[in-house]
Amino acid sequence: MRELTYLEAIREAMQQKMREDSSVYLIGEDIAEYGGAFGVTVGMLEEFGKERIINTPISEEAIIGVATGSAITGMRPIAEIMFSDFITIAMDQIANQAAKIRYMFGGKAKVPLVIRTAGGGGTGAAAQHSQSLEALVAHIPGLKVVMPSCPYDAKGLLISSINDDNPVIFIEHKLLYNNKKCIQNVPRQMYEVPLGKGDVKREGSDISVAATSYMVQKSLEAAEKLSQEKGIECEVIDIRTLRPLDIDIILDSIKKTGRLLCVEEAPIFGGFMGEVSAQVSEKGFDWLDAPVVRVAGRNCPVPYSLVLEQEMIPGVSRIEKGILNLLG
Amino acid sequence: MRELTYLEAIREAMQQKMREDSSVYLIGEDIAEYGGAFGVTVGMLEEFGKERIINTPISEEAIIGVATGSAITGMRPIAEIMFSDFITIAMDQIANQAAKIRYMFGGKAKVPLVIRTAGGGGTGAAAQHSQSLEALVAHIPGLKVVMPSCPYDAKGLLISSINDDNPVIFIEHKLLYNNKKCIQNVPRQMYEVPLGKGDVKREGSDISVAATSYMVQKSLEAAEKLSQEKGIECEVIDIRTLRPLDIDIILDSIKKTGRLLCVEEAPIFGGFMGEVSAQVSEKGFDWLDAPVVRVAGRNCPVPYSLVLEQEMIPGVSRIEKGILNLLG
Amino acid sequence: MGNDLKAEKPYITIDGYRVEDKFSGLDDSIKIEMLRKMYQIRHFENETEQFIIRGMIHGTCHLYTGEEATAVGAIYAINDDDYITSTHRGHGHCIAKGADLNIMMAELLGKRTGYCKGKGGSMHIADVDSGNLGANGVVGGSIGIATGAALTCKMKRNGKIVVCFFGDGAANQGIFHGSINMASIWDLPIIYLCENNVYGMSTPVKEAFNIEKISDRKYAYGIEGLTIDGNNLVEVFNTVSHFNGECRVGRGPVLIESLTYRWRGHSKSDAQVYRTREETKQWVGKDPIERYKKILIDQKILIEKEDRDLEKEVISQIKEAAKFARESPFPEPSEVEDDVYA
Amino acid sequence: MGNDLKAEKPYITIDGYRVEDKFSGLDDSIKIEMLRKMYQIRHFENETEQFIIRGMIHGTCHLYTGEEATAVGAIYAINDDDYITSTHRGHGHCIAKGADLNIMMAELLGKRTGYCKGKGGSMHIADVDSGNLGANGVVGGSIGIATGAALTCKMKRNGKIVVCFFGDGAANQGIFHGSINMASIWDLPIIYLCENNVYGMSTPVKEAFNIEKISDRKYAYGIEGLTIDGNNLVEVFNTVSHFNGECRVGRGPVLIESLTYRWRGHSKSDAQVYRTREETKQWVGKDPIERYKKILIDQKILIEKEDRDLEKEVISQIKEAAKFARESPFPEPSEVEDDVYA
Ligand SMILES: Cc1ncc(C[n+]2csc(CCOP(=O)(O)OP(=O)(O)O)c2C)c(N)n1
Ligand SMILES: Cc1ncc(C[n+]2csc(CCOP(=O)(O)OP(=O)(O)O)c2C)c(N)n1
Ligand SMILES: [Mg+2]
Ligand SMILES: [Mg+2]
Repeated sequence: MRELTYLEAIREAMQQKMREDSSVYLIGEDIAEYGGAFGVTVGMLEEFGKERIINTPISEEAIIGVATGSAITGMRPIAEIMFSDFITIAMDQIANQAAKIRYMFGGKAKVPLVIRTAGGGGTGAAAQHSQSLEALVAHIPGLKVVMPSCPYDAKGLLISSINDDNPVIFIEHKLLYNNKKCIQNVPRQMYEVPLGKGDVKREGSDISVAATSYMVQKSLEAAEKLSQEKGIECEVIDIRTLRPLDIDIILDSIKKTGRLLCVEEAPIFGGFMGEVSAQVSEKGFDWLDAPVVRVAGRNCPVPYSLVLEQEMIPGVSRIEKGILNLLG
Repeated sequence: MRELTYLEAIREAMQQKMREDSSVYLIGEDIAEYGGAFGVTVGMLEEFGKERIINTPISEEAIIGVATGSAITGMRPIAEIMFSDFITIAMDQIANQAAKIRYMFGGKAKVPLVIRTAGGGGTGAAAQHSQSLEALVAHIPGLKVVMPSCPYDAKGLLISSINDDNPVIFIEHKLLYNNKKCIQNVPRQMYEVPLGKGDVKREGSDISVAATSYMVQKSLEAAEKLSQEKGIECEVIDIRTLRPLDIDIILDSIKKTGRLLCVEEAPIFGGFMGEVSAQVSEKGFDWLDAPVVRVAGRNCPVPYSLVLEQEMIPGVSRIEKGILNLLG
Repeated sequence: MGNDLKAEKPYITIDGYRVEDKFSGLDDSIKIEMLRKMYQIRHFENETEQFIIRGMIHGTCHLYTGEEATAVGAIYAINDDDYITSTHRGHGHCIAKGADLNIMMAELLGKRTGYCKGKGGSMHIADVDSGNLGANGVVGGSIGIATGAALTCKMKRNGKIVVCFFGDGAANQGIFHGSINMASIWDLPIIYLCENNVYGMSTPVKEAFNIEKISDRKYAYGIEGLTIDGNNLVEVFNTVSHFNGECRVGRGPVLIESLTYRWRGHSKSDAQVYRTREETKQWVGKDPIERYKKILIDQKILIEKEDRDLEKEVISQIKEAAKFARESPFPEPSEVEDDVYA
Repeated sequence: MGNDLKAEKPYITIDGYRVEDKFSGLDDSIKIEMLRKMYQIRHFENETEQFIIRGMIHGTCHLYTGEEATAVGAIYAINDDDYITSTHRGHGHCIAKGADLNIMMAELLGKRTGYCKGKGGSMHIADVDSGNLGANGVVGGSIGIATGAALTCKMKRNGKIVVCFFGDGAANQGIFHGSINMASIWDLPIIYLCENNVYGMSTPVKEAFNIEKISDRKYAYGIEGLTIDGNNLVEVFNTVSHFNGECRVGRGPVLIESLTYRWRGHSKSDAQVYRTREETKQWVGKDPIERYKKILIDQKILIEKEDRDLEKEVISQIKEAAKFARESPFPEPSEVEDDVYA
């Protein structure tokens, strides 16, 4: 096994699937010579050629429309939307077409489409390049929504997503791509991490913390600190796939801990963790010793200035505080 | 006072504001001669002329872009998106432009824009003409989201929305427009129903029911039945404005009842009521005698066939059952 | 065919394009089959209208009456296994592509035996196996999908092409722009067939466009394009046949504007205040079925009596379909969450 | 001016359009001011580049270096109180429109004294009061907004016009299509100014378009349009002056394609593998500032010495701005939720 970054793991998943299956191809902006805005597809043009690494004009709506049309006729496209903020431009094609085609046709079509996109803030890219818009897609029946938090999962989840016959929104985090802190051993061969299964990233008995994407890493940091400094043992659950949601892994955890903190980067109001909180409160009412609490982004767009951005997006200390408050 | 339908109340709000303020204008598809797909703007072309009742080509994205640009330069547009499903086509302009301009500009612009749109199912219009997509916009900081459930509120809330200096998504319900069951006395003069205030539509002490839009009417029906048949007294709260959300009115109610059922038409997973449930569970933990429960649409697109559509969308009996389960 | 025969082929000129008159070389049986299809569409829509009037359709329908020549002429000009995408006004395309009338009608009535098991209804009838990639409730919504299907054809080198039907109204959607541009830069095998029926709902084409011909949008993408008489089946057939050949060998997309007219209101509730009865009457005078029938009769391919029999046959077939639909069972409520995911 | 003077006005022909040479009639002081603006942009971007290299910019910047003639020529051709909308590559438009350099630079450093109080950064600088309706991080995102501002001008009959700047890349977005069509059917007073700088990020225009001239998209909307040398300030000024007059009196929108080149990488992290050094060098040889300076010197409006002084003055002004920015305070974390709602 080799150590790979998140970015390398994602690239490897695509390369391996493309070698295996000639119907898999990439489509998106600046993914060819440039290798993608974040470098994820670097080298893929050289290996797979222009026919399968399709560089497009700047037309997000058409990218998803075209990918969808090719998916229902036998291809398995991986479409890249450079920043997740721009899924809004393609939202009709995502939510009204790709997501619904199978259902509207009475089950007589499949849409094996993966939409890869880079979400999250922390890069100073401001309000239109930093959003965490997963709640918008997770609400749409027909879509699956995946947010890997580490290289191992990224590779396995992406392979599962490509193998899946449904449209999958695969949201990567910009701050994970080259994050040296979370390089991992990643098997060379292909493997699947199943969609619809969460993962306990750290065991603990005092409190459960459920998080998504980069916030899993932040939560793990907070958990380590609290363990070392105060002997508090947090169980950190990586939700991994928002839809289908593995609610059982969270319920199992709170049976043990009685407390749940939900952590996400998106603005708290109307965010995805509302769903998690609602389900846990309903199904786990008897096991909860305290209300489910959310730590999430502030209710504003992502600001540009570093001081403001750090205030908007939850950091380790905010998560720590959330845990302590919930325990105390 | 005269009895008005929901549709008439909405039209009157627009007419009165347009008579008073020459910067208010309408823009949308088929709103002129045709009077709008649902007839809301019938007669307005005759009164206000082509200059202020602007009929557009079918270009939802441009409609919202144009309305936004005119709003920041001194007009007060009311843009109509014929079916709320098509806000997805304009989603970049709504969520990345209109919602964020003020913040990105450091508070140096205002965006007095109202986007009126018809949401909801029950008309056999199937998956692409029946959605309740309020969760997608309610999550976006910078937007306000309003869903009136009756003629009186519709007029007052629309006037408040037009007077508001922020982008407001005003979601009407197709089954309310000409609904003879909920005709109301509506004052002739202009009045505001404030944004950010919920409304207790029926007092009761046994259980609280919080609902939006047409589901308020359904909940009231269920409440009446339960009162007559079983002597159960439900307090029915109309959320009215999803953002800003009046959480206090719900908390005040559960202090009395100890129980909350949330009712919405959208598919339950990731819907707006997750936010309500999460907030109430967190802030009202000590007052709750039972978990907050949601009755909502099934996790599928809205189907065409009447039998399926009635199964997908919550009806009176599903709400009744929800109430009884939560009580029992 | 040998080169020596070339000179004998009849050519005609349509909006500046020199096009082979492939129609004249068709078997009589095919020419009559096209008439049959037009009748099927006409009477299917008449029956649907009756269902609407009788309140048996939950939801709305957009009738194709009066536009039959475009769907039939275009679809008969391509191969059976080629793809099409359709619109909210899709019954005509669907029938021309060979859909089973019983199964279609069942779908309109929301029955489990319908094409979409009652889940889609009029606006979502599809039959992916037969190459019909579906009607679409979103104006313009299928233009990207069609373009993607054409990309599949190119990537798989399967020799197929796509005909993408859409209305004049759809030509102002963003997806029209981004998709056709992609098809052009990638030389995709696709025919964009814009059915200009004078109105997008209530909005006249002349108010929504500041150009004489929608097909002139070809200049924005560097593709071929032309405007044809959409009520003349022979012209539609010959034009699409020509570009069918061009597209299939990689000579890129084309934008065909087919001028026609919708006879009925836009949907079930349309007072039609935006147009005059005279205008409608004038267009009814250009009935594509009457015009085509006359050609067949003039050319002695058909005699009046055969025509009457044909129409009668179609009518009884439609009655049969209506009966099948009425007698079919509704889906079970418990099926509502099926078919969301594969 | 009397009619008798008309014949004496100098006319030139630009891409087939007969246009008055308004430039030649300008005051020398204005001609020199335009040079100053170009220097300001050039040195502002150089300073910004230094900030980027030194890691003082949180986020990215898209430099306008090499494209100065387009922003300055266009904006000096309209009135002070006219509107513009800008792009992610917006510093040039902003400076040309008269923005305060200190306040701009403070914004880039995320300071509270910046145009957006540090909330927007490079991609969102706006100054609505001065008619700058903002940069935009979404490619094409401002085209609708600009069109809406033009609608305001028409409805309020305020005599203003709008110049909407956008890149070649933006011309393939859906919003381009829907917006320009609306402007055309409603005769809105707006100049769509497409800055064709050969690439959209890494994608060459020739790969993203199958047409020779982006301005040929005028045929899709029935508007005027032409392609000009965007590195020639005089040509930009004269063209925009001409259509400024046309648009202001209601003779509809126009699409101007301004050919130019970005000297720097697309953004802070761009290895520029998609283009050759030779190509860049060639374009640097067409430096819009050098070319304009030469005109002024040839016409004896300026002498070398004055030019050097002017540039020096600008450089020290920029250093001043950098100092102001560096010394300005950051916003307080507690301000983060301010300015979301009015
Ligand atoms: C995106 C979208 N906007 C609006 C509508 C409502 N609508 C349905 S059909 C129609 C008119 C379409 O006109 P056209 O494309 O010319 O097709 P036609 O109905 O004339 O066949 C409209 C506005 C819709 N279905 N989708
Ligand atoms: C909708 C959208 N898609 C992609 C991007 C990423 N992006 C930023 S600038 C750019 C290229 C823009 O090209 P062009 O419009 O020609 O402007 P230029 O950078 O050449 O000035 C891209 C792809 C974006 N910001 N917005
Ligand atoms: Mg039409
Ligand atoms: Mg460019």
